[in-house]
Amino acid sequence: MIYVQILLVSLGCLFFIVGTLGLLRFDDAYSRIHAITKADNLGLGLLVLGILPSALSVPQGLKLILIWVLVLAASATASYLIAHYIKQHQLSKLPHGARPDTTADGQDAEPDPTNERGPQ
Amino acid sequence: MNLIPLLLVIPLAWALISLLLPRLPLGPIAVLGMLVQLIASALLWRSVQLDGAARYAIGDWMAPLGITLVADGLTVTLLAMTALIAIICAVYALFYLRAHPHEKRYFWPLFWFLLAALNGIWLAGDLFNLYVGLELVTLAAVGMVTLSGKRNALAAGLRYLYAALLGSLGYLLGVALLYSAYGTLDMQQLSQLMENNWTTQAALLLMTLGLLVKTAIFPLHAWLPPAHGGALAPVSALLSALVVKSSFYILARLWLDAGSGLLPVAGAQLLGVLGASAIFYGGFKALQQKEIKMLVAYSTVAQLGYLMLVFPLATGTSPAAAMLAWQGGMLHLVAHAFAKAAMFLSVGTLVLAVGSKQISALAGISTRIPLSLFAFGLAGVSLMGLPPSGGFNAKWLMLQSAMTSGQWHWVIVLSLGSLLTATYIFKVFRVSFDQQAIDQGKGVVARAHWGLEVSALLLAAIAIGLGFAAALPIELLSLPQLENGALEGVSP
Amino acid sequence: MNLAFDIVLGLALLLTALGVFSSKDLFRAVVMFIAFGLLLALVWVRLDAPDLALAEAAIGAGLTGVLMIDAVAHLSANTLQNDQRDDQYDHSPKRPLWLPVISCVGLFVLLLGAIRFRPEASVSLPDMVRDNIAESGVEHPITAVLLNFRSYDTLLEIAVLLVAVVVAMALKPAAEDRVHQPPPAHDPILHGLTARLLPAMLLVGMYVLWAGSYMPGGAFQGGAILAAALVFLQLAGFAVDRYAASLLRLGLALGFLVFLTVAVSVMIGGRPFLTYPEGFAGQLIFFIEAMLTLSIGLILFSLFSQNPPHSGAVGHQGANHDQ
Amino acid sequence: MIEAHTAWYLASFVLLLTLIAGLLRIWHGPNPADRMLAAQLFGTTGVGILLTLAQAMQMPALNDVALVLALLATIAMVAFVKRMSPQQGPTKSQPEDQP
Amino acid sequence: MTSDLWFALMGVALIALAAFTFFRQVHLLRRILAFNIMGSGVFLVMVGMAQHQRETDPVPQALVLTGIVVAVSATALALIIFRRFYSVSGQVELDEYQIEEPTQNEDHASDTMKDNINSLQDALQSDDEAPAKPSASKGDQ
Repeated sequence: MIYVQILLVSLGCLFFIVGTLGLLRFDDAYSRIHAITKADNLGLGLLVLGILPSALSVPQGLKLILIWVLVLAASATASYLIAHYIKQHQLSKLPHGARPDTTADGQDAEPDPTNERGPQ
Repeated sequence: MNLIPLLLVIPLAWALISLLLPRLPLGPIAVLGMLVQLIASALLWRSVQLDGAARYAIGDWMAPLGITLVADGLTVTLLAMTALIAIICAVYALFYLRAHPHEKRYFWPLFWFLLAALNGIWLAGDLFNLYVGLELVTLAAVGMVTLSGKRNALAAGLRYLYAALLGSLGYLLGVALLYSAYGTLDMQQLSQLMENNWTTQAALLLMTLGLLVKTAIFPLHAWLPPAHGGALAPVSALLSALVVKSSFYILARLWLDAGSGLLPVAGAQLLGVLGASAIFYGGFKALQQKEIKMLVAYSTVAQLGYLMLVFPLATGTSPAAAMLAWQGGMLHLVAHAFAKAAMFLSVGTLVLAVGSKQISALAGISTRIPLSLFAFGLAGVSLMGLPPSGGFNAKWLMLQSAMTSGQWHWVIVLSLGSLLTATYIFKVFRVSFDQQAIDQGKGVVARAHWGLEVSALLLAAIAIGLGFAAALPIELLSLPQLENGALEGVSP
Repeated sequence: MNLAFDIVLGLALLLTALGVFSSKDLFRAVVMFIAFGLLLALVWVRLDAPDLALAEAAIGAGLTGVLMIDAVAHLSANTLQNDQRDDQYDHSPKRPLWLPVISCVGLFVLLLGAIRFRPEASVSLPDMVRDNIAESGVEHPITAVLLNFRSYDTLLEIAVLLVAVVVAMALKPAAEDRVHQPPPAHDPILHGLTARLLPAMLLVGMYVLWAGSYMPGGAFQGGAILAAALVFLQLAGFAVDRYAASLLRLGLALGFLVFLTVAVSVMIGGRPFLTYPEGFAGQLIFFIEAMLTLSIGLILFSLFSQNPPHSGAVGHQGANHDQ
Repeated sequence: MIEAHTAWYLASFVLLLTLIAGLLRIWHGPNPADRMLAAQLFGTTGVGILLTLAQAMQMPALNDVALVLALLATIAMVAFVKRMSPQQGPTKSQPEDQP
Repeated sequence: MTSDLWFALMGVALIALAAFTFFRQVHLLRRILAFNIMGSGVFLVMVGMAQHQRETDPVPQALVLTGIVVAVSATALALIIFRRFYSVSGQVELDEYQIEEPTQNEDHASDTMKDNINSLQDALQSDDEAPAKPSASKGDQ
């Protein structure tokens, strides 16, 4: 059991590192959003799974799950908001030319929220 | 002995009333509340006079754990002074605020919170409790300065807030060091535990710096003139008479009561030099002012310098000289409070009547608004320290203390200071008794409301009255504070 | 291993503070300040003070960060309209160097000496707290100190909060309420999140309030979370401040009113000020804390909502007299 | 085998290092949006550190701190998006140190 | 070299840095940031020193909790007054470099006072007169 925990926690930390590396390395705002939202949420999920067995009691474990779900919902929406903000302010230099998705009145295709798993 | 918390509860209760029920006639209710406050402080004065100082443990928890309120001779005198000045300022504000409907809406809650904080500071015996009291005073005072919402009021309020917050942080840092060194926050316990080492000296130095900023002593005074000069008349009266004194009161408690042996003579002399430079700098700047309210504000900076002279006169000298200095200093604090409040109120009436803050605009008003100018004159007499007034008694005691302890340089400073005060007060009289302006009958002057003039006169009369009945407060001031007398072994 | 963690954490805290001070761009300084608040919460955890970590996270990283961002937004909104130069670069002159350097070095040396020569404390308050915790009515020592041993400090501190909001209301010209705020853009995703996050926030706020009596938590942290929930609603587009205006005054002063009435009514039974009757300390403290949470939530929220609108016409004399 | 709580400390130490790496993006971030992204990252990583510290220091109270931080992490981002943009028209992209 | 002492030293460093910035900067918002960080430094010193070589002490932690709430209300008030000042005057710093007293220019002062008189004494409706215009320009106050 300890080994599974160690594996999960180290994987979680790995994903956190990947997320931060993504944030630093990518030069375009959009790709940074992917790096943060995906990697970190996954990292946190693995971390929570790694911690669950050594949680003191069941309610504590449930609290950990609740924390993870809240972080998921919050960071998904945050990534949408920041993407919308960047789009609205043309802050990011579009790496490979303007994508033809912006229709005449500036209404772009509705970006599907990446992992919107918040409880519907 | 439930009187002590009553003095704290009344202002807080009235603050809630004036906040929650704005449609009520808040002015008269405030004056009523102040009457109750005045009676309570008079009763407390009587009980302390009869059976000595009292300690009151809040929440029934004893000293180091809980907070204790201390009501000794000095505290009771200051409580009575605060109640008296506040009731007259409330009466004055009642009439004055008719011309300022916007300010009236939020003046009274801030007035009551300021009063509650001041009473909290006079009564407090716990260092951190003093910090929260200081913050409450600062925020309420800044709120009152910025009430009008105009550019200059906001700038003055910001300057005041930044300086005061920095001062509070300095004070809090000192409290943090003292707690880490001695493990307790109660002043009486600390006075027995404190001995001379780097941490205590550093803590007391930081607290002194913080409190000097809040008392606007010479090098750190930049925030006071715009704040007190620009505010409404009753607000500047309250600020100059009471708020600036609260931080000085804590400084005096720290050095002369709790850490009575710790102030090095050189340090005391340095504080004296700061005081002297404040007297001269304030006096000269007051002389140069074009506006009457700025003149009075710089006069406050000058008069606060006198208070700082208590430290060199009281440390390292014979107990008799030290007691004289202590009595003189505290009497000056009280006399200046009444005189300065009277001066700011009378100036407020003059400015309202004449329509301009410029001193030159006051030309020839001696015949038109004699009552306010008379109040201004009486207050000036007390500030200058001419014989019948309370100011004279205070300066006389300090002079005696300086002579008995052989510190002649302070004698020179005291006398020159009084001379300087006289110059800038007579500057106003020279303008207002200008015979040529009187003949021309220049400038139509509006009749000011009788309430404004009478309240200014009442305060000035008390300032002069202190000269005659000085024995009453002095006898109480020298009451030995509980077991460890402020200045050991001094019989009243 | 944990010492290494502490050393790196301390250095990171210092680095962030340096970032705040040396950053030319104002917005960068504010974001660094938010990071500073978060690191400070971790420092409080390492100093074995979970209460302070909770308060720092709720008030420091949460509310103060939002207030700062709002202020920078206000500055950049007007600067960009006035002149096109980059708003956030700080072009204001600097003060002469002698005072900052003296105060910095002087404070550093003074405090180092104060730490170095600290005498051994002769009075131990933690033992006293432990001895008296039984009668205080709560198990958590910090809540006991805050609401029983030193409850007068807390009473004055609520007064400080109240004064801050009274001044905020005093500075708000009546004309500003009548001016119609532009309807916020309707954002489906944000509304979805608010609908789900709000109940969670209120629930956590009440949980933290309830937990205060036996583990870290309490009125202030609960109030801060309630305020954050209200700010969230306001930002998401629901004009909370307009609804709050009606019950604002009562809500603001409710906590203080209850605290004062309890403090005074106990005196009728002959007990000293602020002494809880023997058997009821626990329930009374919780009742006061619940009211305080509500009031602190409303106060901190109105400290956010009473600010001037960003598009306030800059430079003209605000029409403050509303007659 | 190293005992449990040093392992947890190791995990929290690694996460702290990633947090500090995030500071670089705040410092260099060409535009405000990148800085707010890093602040968002701080929120999540902060929750991670708090959870691991809760195990390392055997303090269940830290889970509440993590819960509160998880809730409040997004409020700064929402404030930034909602308050930073309404008045401005499309601003020119920040000229300064474009990598 | 316990962690309490280390964080107290960090507090000292923060206080010193914040003091430097507070006196160096003129921009009001930066000075609020410096004030906040100095406050945090003071709180670190208070808790760190009180718990250095001693057991965890709830009293300074309660004091710091009170301090944090007081600091947040002071900061919020400073921000509100600063933003009111900015929306009225368009300045981000106090006018240090002009004369110290507020620039009470002549007409501004007498206008406000005049409408006070009018509201107070509507009987004396003599609007045309103006109090003797002093020659002193506002510059050399």
